[in-house]
Amino acid sequence: MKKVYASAAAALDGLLHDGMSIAAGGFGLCGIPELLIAAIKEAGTKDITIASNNCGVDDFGLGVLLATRQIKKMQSSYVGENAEFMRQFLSGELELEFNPQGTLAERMRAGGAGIPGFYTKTGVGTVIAEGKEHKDFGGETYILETGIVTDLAIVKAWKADTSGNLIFRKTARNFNVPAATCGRVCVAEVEEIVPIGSFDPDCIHLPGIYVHRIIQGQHEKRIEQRTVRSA
Amino acid sequence: MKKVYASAAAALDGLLHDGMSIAAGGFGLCGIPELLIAAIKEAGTKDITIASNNCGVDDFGLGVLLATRQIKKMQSSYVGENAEFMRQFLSGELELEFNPQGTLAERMRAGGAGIPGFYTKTGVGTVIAEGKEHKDFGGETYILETGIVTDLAIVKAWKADTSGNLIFRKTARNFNVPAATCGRVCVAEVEEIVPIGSFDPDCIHLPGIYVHRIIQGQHEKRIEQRTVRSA
Amino acid sequence: MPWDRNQLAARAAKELQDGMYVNLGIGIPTLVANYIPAGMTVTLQSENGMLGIGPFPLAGEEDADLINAGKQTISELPHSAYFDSAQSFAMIRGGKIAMAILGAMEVSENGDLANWMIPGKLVKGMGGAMDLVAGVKRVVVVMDHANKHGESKVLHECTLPLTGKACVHRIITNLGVLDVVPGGLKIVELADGVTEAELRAATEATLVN
Amino acid sequence: MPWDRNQLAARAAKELQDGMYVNLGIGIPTLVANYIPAGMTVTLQSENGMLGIGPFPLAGEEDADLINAGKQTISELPHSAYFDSAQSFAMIRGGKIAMAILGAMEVSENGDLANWMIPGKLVKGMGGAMDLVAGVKRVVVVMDHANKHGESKVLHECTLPLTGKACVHRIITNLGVLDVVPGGLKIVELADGVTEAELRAATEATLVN
Repeated sequence: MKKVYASAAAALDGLLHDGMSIAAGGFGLCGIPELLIAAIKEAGTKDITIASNNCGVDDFGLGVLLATRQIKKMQSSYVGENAEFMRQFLSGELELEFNPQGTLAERMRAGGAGIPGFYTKTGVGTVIAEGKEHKDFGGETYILETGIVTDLAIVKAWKADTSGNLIFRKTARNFNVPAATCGRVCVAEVEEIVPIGSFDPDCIHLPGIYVHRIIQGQHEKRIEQRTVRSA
Repeated sequence: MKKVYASAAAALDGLLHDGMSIAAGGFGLCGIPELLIAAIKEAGTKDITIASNNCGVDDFGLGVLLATRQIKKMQSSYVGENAEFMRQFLSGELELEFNPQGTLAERMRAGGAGIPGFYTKTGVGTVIAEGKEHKDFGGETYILETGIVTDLAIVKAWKADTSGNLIFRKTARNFNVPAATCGRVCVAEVEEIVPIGSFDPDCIHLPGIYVHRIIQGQHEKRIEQRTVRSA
Repeated sequence: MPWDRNQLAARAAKELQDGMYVNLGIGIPTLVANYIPAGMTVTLQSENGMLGIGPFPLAGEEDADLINAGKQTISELPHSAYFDSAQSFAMIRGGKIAMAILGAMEVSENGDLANWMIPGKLVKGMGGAMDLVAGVKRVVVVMDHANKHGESKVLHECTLPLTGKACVHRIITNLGVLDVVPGGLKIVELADGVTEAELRAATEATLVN
Repeated sequence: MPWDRNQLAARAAKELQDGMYVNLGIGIPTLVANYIPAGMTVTLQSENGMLGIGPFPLAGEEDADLINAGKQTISELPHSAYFDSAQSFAMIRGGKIAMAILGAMEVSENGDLANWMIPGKLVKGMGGAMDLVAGVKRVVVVMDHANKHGESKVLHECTLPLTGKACVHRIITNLGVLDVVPGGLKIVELADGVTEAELRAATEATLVN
């Protein structure tokens, strides 16, 4: 069974449909599946619900799917870097569900782990808790959050072996791991595909069982805030 | 702040008391904190509740704390390798709470992750579900399981750096990671302590934030079922 | 002639498909690994934290840190990956494993499974069995059709405490292959030389056409 | 003279203890890293998946794969470790982080914190702030005592949507240091040259002795 595909378009073939849900990895512009996002733009899939911590910037990352009006709803924790996002949201064209960042990560992990609901104290007493079940454990109050399962997960890793084992690099790991696990199908784009046996089996960040299709490609890897110190 | 201690007894100093709870890593005899178990035997701490997948064998692993009658209760998934366990359990001297293996692992992870309860379909319709809250999500029934938090976690890793970062080897990782996270204090025994900077920061299995004290020592690493193939 | 242990394992191996991730239980299910067709990639999961179980090691190459869920020494493969127990059962519970092939004490006609305890006898624990049958997409049971007293293990209702309810999809016994379908069990295949009448006579559960 | 930004950061750095794992928010809290006393080991967590934040990189050494929660390029240290976002917030929610030092728009006398949205203005999202204040053992707020209209940000009750209820332990402002105690806030320290009368006059919240 071959997991390696020739292009992002080929890897997404048969997986896209209007009204679908997608979980996307990345934090800000770090570790985002930029090639797969571009291919979804090309495919023109509409009314997508996307679970992703952020929504890119106006001309990069998930922001490109805002420009083409392909996104119906975002499940995010922070969307502050994107003027078009604000315009669409304030005009009612775009739905937005805010999640505390850790709740969003855990909801993805839970969905991937067969856990439909879990309790957290994050957000108790805030707008996030409104309408959610409250329950006491050991004298403290927690709220119920639900697992997220999506039709598709798109993630970016550093390297894959041909069996789909993935390794990530530094803080580009971020949401890619929980997002990958919560998709019914997961497509990964990587900087390099290597033969099986290339990885230390003790150092695989995401086992191939979670990864159905892989592509290799050139990544822009744009830096959002370039900060340096003097020598 | 120094995390490295000279001996198992020194590393446990001030952490033990009668009636305490302990989470222990290991699967069967693989990856068990054998030196810390021996030190707890020497300390003579009584009425301990232990969350551990197994309870060792009669003369090794947690089994040595059965011989000395230091264990009040076990939270386990499989205890079949231990005659003294069965004797104490059947005579009513030892309490036993069976957990499906994955539920036990997730209860430890949840406890360490600030999640006091989660829903799972594991055990629905079985004796495991009796007395537990049932809840439907998407038309399927799940049961509520609670997070485990213990006074102490004892784990065995392959290597530690002096900041407490741990790496494990092959299937000896098992319950050591979730157990380490659910202890209010975690003590780790390792085969080798190395300077900081020795590990690839992308390949650390358990960051040092979870690990409060470390010892290095000689391990017996007994094999439970030696199986080989012919050349 | 009913199938013997190796024939049972060989028959169960026909359930495998290329690219599958599979969990094999202890006993006859473990033997299924010997019958994976050449050229087919099947990745075996060990619930103690490994994907890509290799064969038993050569003598002298046993590693205390490398065991399967039956605590036997094993070896690794080029695509193997290790992870912790919480991650292992996250993938099991999350439905990432395509199939589990497990032994059983009893199976009922609606797919209930009992394979972890006999009241009044020593109770060893369910280990990972309840998680597997609740989470894995397809559960195949491999067992003898009758117990040692000659009584059917394929029942209207299980008498032993359950491992899972309505979780079994297919039953492979020494007499043949049965599928759990609405209303009861359906005969899919007969062991070589076993007649349908013999299978029916040996089965307590409702058989439907 | 009220404390300036750097004096505020220096004062906040006195909250640090050897061996602590700490999360620093964006803005003045980030500057606290510049005032960690020599010889003290403090490990900074970045909620996007890192322990052991190092300084900004040298020009030419920026790495798109290595950023902090403010999306700034950073560097790593010898004891750094990377992990995914679910693991990162597992340690935050699980109380493994000893202290968070955060900015605020408003704090109330019972420790309620508002720092993520102003209704009617652009709403960017709470990011990890709600998780941090709910999970971290000790929450220290660093902020100016008054807003740009000269109104107290230390209030009887917050007027803005909350980030967390009763979650703040200590407030460090340009005028001094206040602790959340039963019944209100207690003055712990005054900024150099600020009188208690000045601090009281600038504070809406109940001050107790």
